[in-house]
Amino acid sequence: MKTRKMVALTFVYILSVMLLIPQNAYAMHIMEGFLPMNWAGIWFALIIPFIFLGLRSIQKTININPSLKMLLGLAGAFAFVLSSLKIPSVTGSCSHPTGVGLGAIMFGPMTMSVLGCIILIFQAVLLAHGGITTLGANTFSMGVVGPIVSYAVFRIARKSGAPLGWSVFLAAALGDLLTYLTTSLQLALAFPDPSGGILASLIKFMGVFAVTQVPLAISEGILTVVVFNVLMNY
Amino acid sequence: MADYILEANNLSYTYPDGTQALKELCLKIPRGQKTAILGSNGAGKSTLFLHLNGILKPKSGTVKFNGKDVAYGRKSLLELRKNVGIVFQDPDSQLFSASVYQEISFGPLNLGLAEKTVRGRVEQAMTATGINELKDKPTHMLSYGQKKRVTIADILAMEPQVLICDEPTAWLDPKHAKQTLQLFDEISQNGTTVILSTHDVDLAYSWADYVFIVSDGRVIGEGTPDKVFSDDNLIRIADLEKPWLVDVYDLLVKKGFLAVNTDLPRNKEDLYNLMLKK
Amino acid sequence: MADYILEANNLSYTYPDGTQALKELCLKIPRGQKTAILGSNGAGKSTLFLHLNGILKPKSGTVKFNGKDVAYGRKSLLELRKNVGIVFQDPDSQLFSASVYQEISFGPLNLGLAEKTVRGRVEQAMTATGINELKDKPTHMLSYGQKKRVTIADILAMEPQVLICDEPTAWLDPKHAKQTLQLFDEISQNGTTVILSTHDVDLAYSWADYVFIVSDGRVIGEGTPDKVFSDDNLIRIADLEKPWLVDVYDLLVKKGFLAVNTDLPRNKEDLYNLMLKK
Amino acid sequence: MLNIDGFAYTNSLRQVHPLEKAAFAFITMFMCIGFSLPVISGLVIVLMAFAIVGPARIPIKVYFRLMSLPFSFLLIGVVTIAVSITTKGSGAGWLAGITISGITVGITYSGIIYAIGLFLKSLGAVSCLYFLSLTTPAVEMTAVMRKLKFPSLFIELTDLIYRFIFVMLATAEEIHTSQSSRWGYASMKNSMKSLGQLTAALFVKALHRSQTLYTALSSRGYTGQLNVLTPEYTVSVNNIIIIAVIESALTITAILLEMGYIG
Repeated sequence: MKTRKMVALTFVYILSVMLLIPQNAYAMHIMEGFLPMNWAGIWFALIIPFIFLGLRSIQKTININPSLKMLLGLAGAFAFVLSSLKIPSVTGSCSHPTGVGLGAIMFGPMTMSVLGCIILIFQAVLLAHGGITTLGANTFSMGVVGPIVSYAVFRIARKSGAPLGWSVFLAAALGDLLTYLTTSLQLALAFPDPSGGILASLIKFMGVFAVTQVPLAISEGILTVVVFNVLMNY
Repeated sequence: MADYILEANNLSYTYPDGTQALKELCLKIPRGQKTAILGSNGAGKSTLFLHLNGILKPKSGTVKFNGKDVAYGRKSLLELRKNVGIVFQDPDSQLFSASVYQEISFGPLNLGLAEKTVRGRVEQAMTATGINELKDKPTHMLSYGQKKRVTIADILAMEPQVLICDEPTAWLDPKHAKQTLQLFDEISQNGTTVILSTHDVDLAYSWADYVFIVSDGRVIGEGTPDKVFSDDNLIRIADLEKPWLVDVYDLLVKKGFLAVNTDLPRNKEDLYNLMLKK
Repeated sequence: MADYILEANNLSYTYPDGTQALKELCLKIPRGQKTAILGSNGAGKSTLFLHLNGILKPKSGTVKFNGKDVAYGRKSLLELRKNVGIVFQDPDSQLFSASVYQEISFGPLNLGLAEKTVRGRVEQAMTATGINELKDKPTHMLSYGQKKRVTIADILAMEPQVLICDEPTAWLDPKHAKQTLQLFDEISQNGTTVILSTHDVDLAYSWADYVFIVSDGRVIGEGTPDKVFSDDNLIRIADLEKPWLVDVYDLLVKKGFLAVNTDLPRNKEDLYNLMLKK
Repeated sequence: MLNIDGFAYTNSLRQVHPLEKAAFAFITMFMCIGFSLPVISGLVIVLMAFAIVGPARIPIKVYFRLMSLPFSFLLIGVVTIAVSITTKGSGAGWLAGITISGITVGITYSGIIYAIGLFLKSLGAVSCLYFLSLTTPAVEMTAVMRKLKFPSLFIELTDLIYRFIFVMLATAEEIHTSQSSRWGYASMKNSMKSLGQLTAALFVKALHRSQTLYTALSSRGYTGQLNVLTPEYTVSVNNIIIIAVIESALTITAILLEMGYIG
């Protein structure tokens, strides 16, 4: 077990030194054309109900309060801009989608699925980050799973009496981690290891992403707490 | 030999989108003087300033501070930024802290000064800019003029040798504009070199010791205000206007109400006195 | 009897944070004229404007449009907003679309006009403001002055009876400020009542037919520019300055270079001619 | 940072109907992914490179830099897929592998072939995306979405977000500049604090901006719908014929490949 870990770690270490340090987090979203047609379609089908519910709940609020549209527009732009900032992390600076956790806590997970989807479109089109055929898969991980986890963790942590700071940290960090777990799972499902199957593939992808994403999730958690604290003082 | 605190030699800079903002720009800022940099919108003033404290690195050419070439290593950049402070144009996009006190302490704290020293500097900067009573106010609740003062205090608290101010009086009403200029006079009297950019010719004419005219990424004229603003051609090329004091003076001389060769009046009182003498 | 297009009677307004922005303010805007509203930062100019097209509802007092009290129902508000258009100070918070064409089409579409009419109006507004060549550019690539023009076209496309412009020349350099004022002259000649707010006394003096001085939420003076700006006391209370033309004129009269009782010069040429006549 | 956006407005295919450009990009992309044939992927890469550098006149240097952007994800992904893990030990078809305590990590011949195919396919799809995003401004893409009857709320939000990305980005840059010139990123600890303040300030400014925007739009009659008109484009029969010819050629090549007549 120990040696297996070591082999995996060495493998991952060499890869990360080679590829990850000098660049930013393109490892985050699944790239254009990477998923086979059928999987691209399945993930699209899976996000449609969430987008639909999200749009319906937004429309309901807008009917009562038309200014929400501007607020969501600005919030979406805010989240996009954050994702393009470099955040300091143990493995160097990485650009990263903060704001998903923050948004989920503030606007609720359904709204975030709509905003997440739009932000991902712009990341694909303006930054070549992610893609259109993989939009379904990426929206599912970043716009559906991430926000739901963040929102649920925040609620549970607050209910169980955790201090606000820790609740925010856990919500942001876990939402982040689950996003990457989902991405790994999506890749593993599409590309099962020819001999080891889906499970082996999942372990491979999780191993690769862990190097960058665990420290990033922690950094992002801390950053979200810092932001929350500053916001509380406003 | 004159003593220059900042020099730009053949500075060229092109933004990633292809806009060529500076084209072999040369200028030398005299130490301890009040310098105004004049030019229309988009002439390259702000880009120049970002070079003077090392935020932007020139594509070609050099910046000298205190006679030495600026190196773009981490340490020397920090040293430069400690000594050359910039107050940016739009206070709204510059203030980022929750309270005025926190905002002003940001710079000195980052310098790694002891808390006591920081407190002292913040107090001093607030007194100098006359914003003591705003100490605990959230920055986004301030009026435009107050925000402007906070951004100046931000930089003063770092005690730079050079204070650069981008369009300090835009959007300020006459009263607050006057107060701001008085503040710069005081800062200058305390030995700091003050540089400001503006397209308000009247302001530059009355306030500055030395003026640079920037147009299309180049310095196209420089000198003492009376010299620069007597050059009709220069002013026209730079898309500026003549200061009204100069205009009126010219008119009076033309009409024979004033003798030629008198020193140009620098402010309303000067003009008044000139006319009384006649 | 004079014909007033907009009237404010004893308008009072207090912001939720407790700032009392308007204090029983009264004013009557003459139809078809170029009106300037002068006051220092925070005098209440912007708050007044938001009342004039019904965005804010006064705590007490009334607004009249074309002699009729404004009702605050949905339909009458839309009617008011169709006729009274505001160009806000910061173009970045008025422009909501990246496409200039889409942006300008928004207002007329809200009026329920047919697509063809809207397209015609968009073209017309772009021509009037001289931004035809910006049609294919995104708003985020425009300069400040260009954005300002787009925001004016936004409102022109709605063909309002009154065009209100908040600080139209702030941050513009002399050349662009002059162009903007010329644009307002043209709009005014087409029969639209143009109102603008400013703290630039020279601009107001040369441009306006009628001037209101606002200070601390009240109108403290009004009249034709020459009358208003001859009142030293008024100008001082409002924290403004005298236009330099008036200043110079006073000086010349005092020195006996000009006869008293001549009409005040409204621009440089006027002054020059007056002096030639003498 | 957003130079793709800049080219979208200045490229030589700017005036072509956005629907034509979108159709060309997406049909080609679907062929590339759908057929999943390395030869087709290669053809698509060459075709799009030609279209981007040729008719659209994007500088070739820019094209190569953009194509290198997704390489890191692609390499990580592809290498991860090429590497196999098994408990059965290495056998036939394995090129290399290490076995430690019963678990074999290594590379198989079929894995490499598969990885190369995936690499080309993805790069082909990315080329198509680049063609679209380098020639078609986002506002025109949403105009196409309007034509295709996407939910209007979705489109309105997309347009708003696009517009304010640039406003917020400028603000973020200004705050960042102001912070760095005051030693805000002089150390790791400073950086975290500064970035937190930047984020919070940006958020507060976003809230404030949304209010002023609402005020400004209300004064122009906004009551819940952001209706706008888009400029009209003329459909070019020539372009449609060109697209049809290219796509048919690709399809025929693919079918011939699949049936084994060529390749």
